[in-house]
Amino acid sequence: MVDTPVGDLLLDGLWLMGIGLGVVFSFLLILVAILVLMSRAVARWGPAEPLAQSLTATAPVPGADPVPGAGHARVIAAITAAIHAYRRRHAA
Amino acid sequence: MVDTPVGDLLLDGLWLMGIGLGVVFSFLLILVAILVLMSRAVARWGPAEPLAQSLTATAPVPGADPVPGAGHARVIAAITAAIHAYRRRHAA
Amino acid sequence: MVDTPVGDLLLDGLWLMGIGLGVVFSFLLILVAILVLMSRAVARWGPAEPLAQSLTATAPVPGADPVPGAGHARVIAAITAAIHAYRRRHAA
Amino acid sequence: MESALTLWQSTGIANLTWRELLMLLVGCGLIYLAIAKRFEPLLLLPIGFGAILCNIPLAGIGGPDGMLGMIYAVGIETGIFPLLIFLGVGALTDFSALIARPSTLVLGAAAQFGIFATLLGALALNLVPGFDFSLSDAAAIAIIGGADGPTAIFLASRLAPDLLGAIAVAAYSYMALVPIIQPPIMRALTTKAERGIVMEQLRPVSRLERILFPLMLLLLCAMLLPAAAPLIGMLTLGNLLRESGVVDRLSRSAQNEIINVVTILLGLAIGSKLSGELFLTTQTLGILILGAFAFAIGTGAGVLMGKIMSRLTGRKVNPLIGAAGVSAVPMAARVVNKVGLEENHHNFLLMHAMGPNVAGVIGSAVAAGVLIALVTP
Amino acid sequence: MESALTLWQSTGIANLTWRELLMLLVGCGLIYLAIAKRFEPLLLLPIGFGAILCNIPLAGIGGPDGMLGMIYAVGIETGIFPLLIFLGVGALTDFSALIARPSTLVLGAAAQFGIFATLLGALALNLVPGFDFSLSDAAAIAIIGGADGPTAIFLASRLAPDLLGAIAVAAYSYMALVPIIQPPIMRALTTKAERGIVMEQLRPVSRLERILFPLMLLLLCAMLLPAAAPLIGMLTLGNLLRESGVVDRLSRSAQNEIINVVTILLGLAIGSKLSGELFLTTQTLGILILGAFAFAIGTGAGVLMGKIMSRLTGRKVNPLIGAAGVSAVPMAARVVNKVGLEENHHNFLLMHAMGPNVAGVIGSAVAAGVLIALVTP
Amino acid sequence: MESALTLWQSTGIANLTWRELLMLLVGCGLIYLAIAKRFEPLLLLPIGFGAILCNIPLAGIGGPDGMLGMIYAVGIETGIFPLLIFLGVGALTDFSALIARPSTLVLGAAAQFGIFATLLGALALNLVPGFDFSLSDAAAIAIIGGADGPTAIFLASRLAPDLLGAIAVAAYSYMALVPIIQPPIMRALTTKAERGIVMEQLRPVSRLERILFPLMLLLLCAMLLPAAAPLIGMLTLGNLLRESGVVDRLSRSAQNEIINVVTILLGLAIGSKLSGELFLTTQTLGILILGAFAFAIGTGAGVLMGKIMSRLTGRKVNPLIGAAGVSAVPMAARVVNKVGLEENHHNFLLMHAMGPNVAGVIGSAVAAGVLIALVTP
Ligand code: NA
Ligand code: NA
Ligand code: NA
Repeated sequence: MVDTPVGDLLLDGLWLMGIGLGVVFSFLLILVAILVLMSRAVARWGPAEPLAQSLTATAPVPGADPVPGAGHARVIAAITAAIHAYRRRHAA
Repeated sequence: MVDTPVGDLLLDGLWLMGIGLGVVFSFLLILVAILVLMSRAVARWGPAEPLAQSLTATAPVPGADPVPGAGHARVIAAITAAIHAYRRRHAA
Repeated sequence: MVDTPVGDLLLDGLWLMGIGLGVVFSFLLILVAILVLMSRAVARWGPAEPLAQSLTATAPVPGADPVPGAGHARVIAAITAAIHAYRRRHAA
Repeated sequence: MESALTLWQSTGIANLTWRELLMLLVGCGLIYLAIAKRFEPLLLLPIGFGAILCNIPLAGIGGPDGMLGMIYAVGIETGIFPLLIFLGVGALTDFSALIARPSTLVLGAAAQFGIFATLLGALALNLVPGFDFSLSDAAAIAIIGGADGPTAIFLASRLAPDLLGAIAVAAYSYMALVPIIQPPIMRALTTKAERGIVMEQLRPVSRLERILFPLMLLLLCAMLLPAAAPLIGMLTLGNLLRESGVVDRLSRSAQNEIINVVTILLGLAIGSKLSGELFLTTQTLGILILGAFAFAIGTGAGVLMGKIMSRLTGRKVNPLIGAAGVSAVPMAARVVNKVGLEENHHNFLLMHAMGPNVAGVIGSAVAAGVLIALVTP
Repeated sequence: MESALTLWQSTGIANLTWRELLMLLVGCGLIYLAIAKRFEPLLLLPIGFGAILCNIPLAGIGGPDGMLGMIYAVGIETGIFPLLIFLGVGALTDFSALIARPSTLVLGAAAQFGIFATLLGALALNLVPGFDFSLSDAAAIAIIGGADGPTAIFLASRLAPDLLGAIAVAAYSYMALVPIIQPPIMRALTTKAERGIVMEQLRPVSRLERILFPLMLLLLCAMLLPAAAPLIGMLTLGNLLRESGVVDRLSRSAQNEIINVVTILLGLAIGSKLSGELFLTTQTLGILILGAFAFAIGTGAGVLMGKIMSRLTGRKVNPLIGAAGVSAVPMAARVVNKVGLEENHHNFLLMHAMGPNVAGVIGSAVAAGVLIALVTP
Repeated sequence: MESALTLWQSTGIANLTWRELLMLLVGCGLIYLAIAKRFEPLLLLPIGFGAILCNIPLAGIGGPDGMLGMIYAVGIETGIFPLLIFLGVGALTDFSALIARPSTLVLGAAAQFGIFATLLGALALNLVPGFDFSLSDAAAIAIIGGADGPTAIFLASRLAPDLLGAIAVAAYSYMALVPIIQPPIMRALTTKAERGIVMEQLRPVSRLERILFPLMLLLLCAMLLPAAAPLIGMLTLGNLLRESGVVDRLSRSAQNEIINVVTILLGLAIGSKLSGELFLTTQTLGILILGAFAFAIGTGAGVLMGKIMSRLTGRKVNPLIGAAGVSAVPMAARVVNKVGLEENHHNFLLMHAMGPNVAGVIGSAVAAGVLIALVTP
């Protein structure tokens, strides 16, 4: 490969560029189409989902794998309650 | 082994079943005996242990490897205090 | 090596001791010199640093790698606030 | 033109075989079961994903130079991954219920009848044309009846690596199906009165007993059945880390980092044995049928032994807890609790079922040891 | 006397070559950039440290029997480390912005023009005496334009292992320099009015869509471009662990333990390719120049495609978000946000730029797949 | 009948040798010391458990195909495990006390006299019939006097792998015994007035100094003693991760995940060198005696150097802190504090002893480097 004249290498490179960009664009354009179709299908046939949950990307599914997450969630809940108590008292 | 007639294989299997179940039962029955003896020995010669501690399976030994657990325990304690404050205020 | 008479081995050992202790002492004495020079250089040309920060060995640099620490810091802050609320209310 | 052909020939569609297509669907199916049906998602999701990855045409991800193939060689062929999972299981398991009532070990022994009955069943299946299980194949399939994932993977990787994919999928699927498979059998084999039996509260177990237990178990295993020592050794090490109370750092590491990381890699690597040639065979169908059979027999044997214990102790034992002897921790114990509550809303059997449940883990590890000792692949 | 000579000859000073001395300085320089300038410290600090370690005379830490050499063989030659990092990236990435507006994938495609232009540039550099890049060298260098660390390391380890050190250093350095490289290009190619365009808020994305997305992406990759399957496979596995919601343990493990441990080892191992003979060459100079070129071209192509999309949609798209198409997550998206705020203090483009930003990750993985498929080392 | 014999012959009892039985008891003894006496439980518990596992008859867990044998080959033969532990130690260690008072490095140097005196002692033991230590054996045994576990394991795995088990057990046992071994020596060598000396408070150390320290140490090591570069390199990398403040993720990973997981595996793998043939020898007895000797000599040398420093500085240095120079972090520093408090209830020496204590870690790593450079196995 090292002995190939630079001109030939550049031709190879142009080929690679054409094919490469072609594949990248084709791939991502097909993905666009798939995503559009998927979203429509989900909107039509998917389960109704409470909006509040769907907004937060990392919303944990209730009941699933509760071991470590649950504790943390409870800590947050406890803190939230404590903070509310604090705020309300100060507001009062 | 693949060429063994099925009948011979089934005989081997029966042998294996007999020996296997025998070993499993023997093993676990001896373990029963050992556990009964162990519990008696511990009850007689073992150190007196505060019951409260022995009830909770994961009771940490005080002073041992405190590094990460301690911080967490303190967080929980803090939250507990905060929650109590919150509850008491609401009850009042 | 095993066939070497013990006397020769002991001589080798004495050599090793001499060289070894020499290297250890030289190494650490040069390190002493380097550290003294480094501290002087830092004191003269280094950036002024708030003392409070330099006292705590593990003081995190603000803004750096916030992902996991930040959440925890916020939890601590929340708890601190809650506790303050609790204490102030009890003091009152 | 030629170049376009080359490009087309490097796509997946141009090279997709029907076996690969089917296995991609199997992978998606496993992921569906894991997510939508919560079938043992911690294992079935990585396994399903692994199945997809290693059936992508041309990519060779499951091959000897592919990522999953390499992970398989390092982690499963050596037996290290299932043993590390067992370390974590030991660190996560509280054996107090078993120590407080050692007699429940007998229930854990009885439920292993499922293993040996299935071994016979697998051999008998050779009478049906299209099946050709050797003794080591049959032993590897039979261990599905142990209802214990790492034990099944460990044994299958030793005795029948080609069947490992199907065996792991069957084992975890049926463990997820325990709430469906077990209750009818439990109800059929017990009377209403038996199901209503209320058991005495368990005595508290001292810390010293909990520390001595893993050591006793390990030494017994060393003396009687060295072939089970890797499995029992890792289980008891994990439990000793937990109960000793002096190495919390290590115990937490075994319960979290080690088990989580190994679970991901183990699941993926199992996928490398889910290629079309290995999975889409009549053998797999046989394995799935035998697996269901194994769970049912094991449950039945456990319950029947429960009935015997109930008689012998003057109705102090609720025979339902025998069903938990198959292992499938803690699912089987929860199922016992649920079936018990159907009869008597105040009869909580969960803690009582934990004894046979963890006994089942020991029992199937012992059974695996016997099979390793007596069956040569 | 003789012994004193032996001792002197076993010191580093007596054996230090000027190449090693220079590389020790390069290592210190990388650490300085990491700590004082916050240049991608998570990678550049271990890389810089690795550079120091493997240029210590006599110690041979980067050699085949040295620690770093062994880590390289196990983790990078096999491709496992960059793939595990990609697993973590997948588990850390929220693709919602992309799912809500799939058209931004086109921006992620356009920015990959930087890769292929750099490939041509690297080949053209052969006209300059002293440069001698083969096609596979050029492809490995070009991937710097993908602005994605693990992808660059994965491709370079396959196509041009000798250049890996320089490529990794260039890739991470320029990713850190994104806030300096990109803004002038973005301003030069857009009008004030274009930069001020306010975009519509993104629609919420349902959980089911977020679960289906990684599966769709993986299956498309399997059908069209199997060569990209290892990278896309690990990315989508990580994302599925995250979004499935049933394996939080595994998701957290991928986001923390796995990515952290692998990052340390990966950085150190890259250092083993930073020996003087491999790094202190004119080739490295060429790689650094081409890298800057790649980033600039990629940014420009992204912005120009953004302008086209802006026209076609009737000014509903702010062309600045095209610059985020190079990847460099989340730095590039933050830069877009900052440049946007300069025009209009209430125009927050961050969420809008996240779409092309994560599209860029997919785009460069696809480009890497093409290069693996068509270029043989 | 024949089958029953086969079965009996596959039990452990039928194959147990007296060596294995003794080693099982040694393993139980180590676990007892770890749990009941808190003797370095993080290491001695896994080591003891490993001793049990690899002395189970027939199981071959410590052999080349057994789990512990494989872990040994991957982690200890390569030196990777002790180096990763050193990474964690670096990330856990605060060198501020040393930076504030660099002169305490001399105390860390003096305490290494224990290493070289023990080397002579081991060679002299060859005069006693039954002992036959080569120079490399003697060097590996001597490093016990360094009072630093990972350094001892690293050196022993290079110079005398067969003695590794006994050396590791001796090193960790004596580190646990520091509170018993050191105080009498400290009291014997100092006067009441010396023990009561109150030291000036340490100056605060700036962040920049703490960042520069590991780099200076590494570069000095690179220039003077490349043979110590693996150990010093990992120690300083860990410390730089900690002090740089820009890679907290990685620092936490080194302090927790990496060190915990490696500790479990390292402990178990050491067990694979605790087979009867390797451990139940007169050599082991010699190693245990020499180890105690090494600790005592090291303590004494540190205290005597402390007395010299005390004189030279006009009684500004309490000679007790010299005892902390052996390493055994932080146990030795705590012992110094305790002995100091016995004289003066308000004299807290802990922070002052941390300087020589961490200096001892560096000192023994340097000594290990010298031994690696000059002794060929
Ligand atoms: Na079982
Ligand atoms: Na990209
Ligand atoms: Na030391």
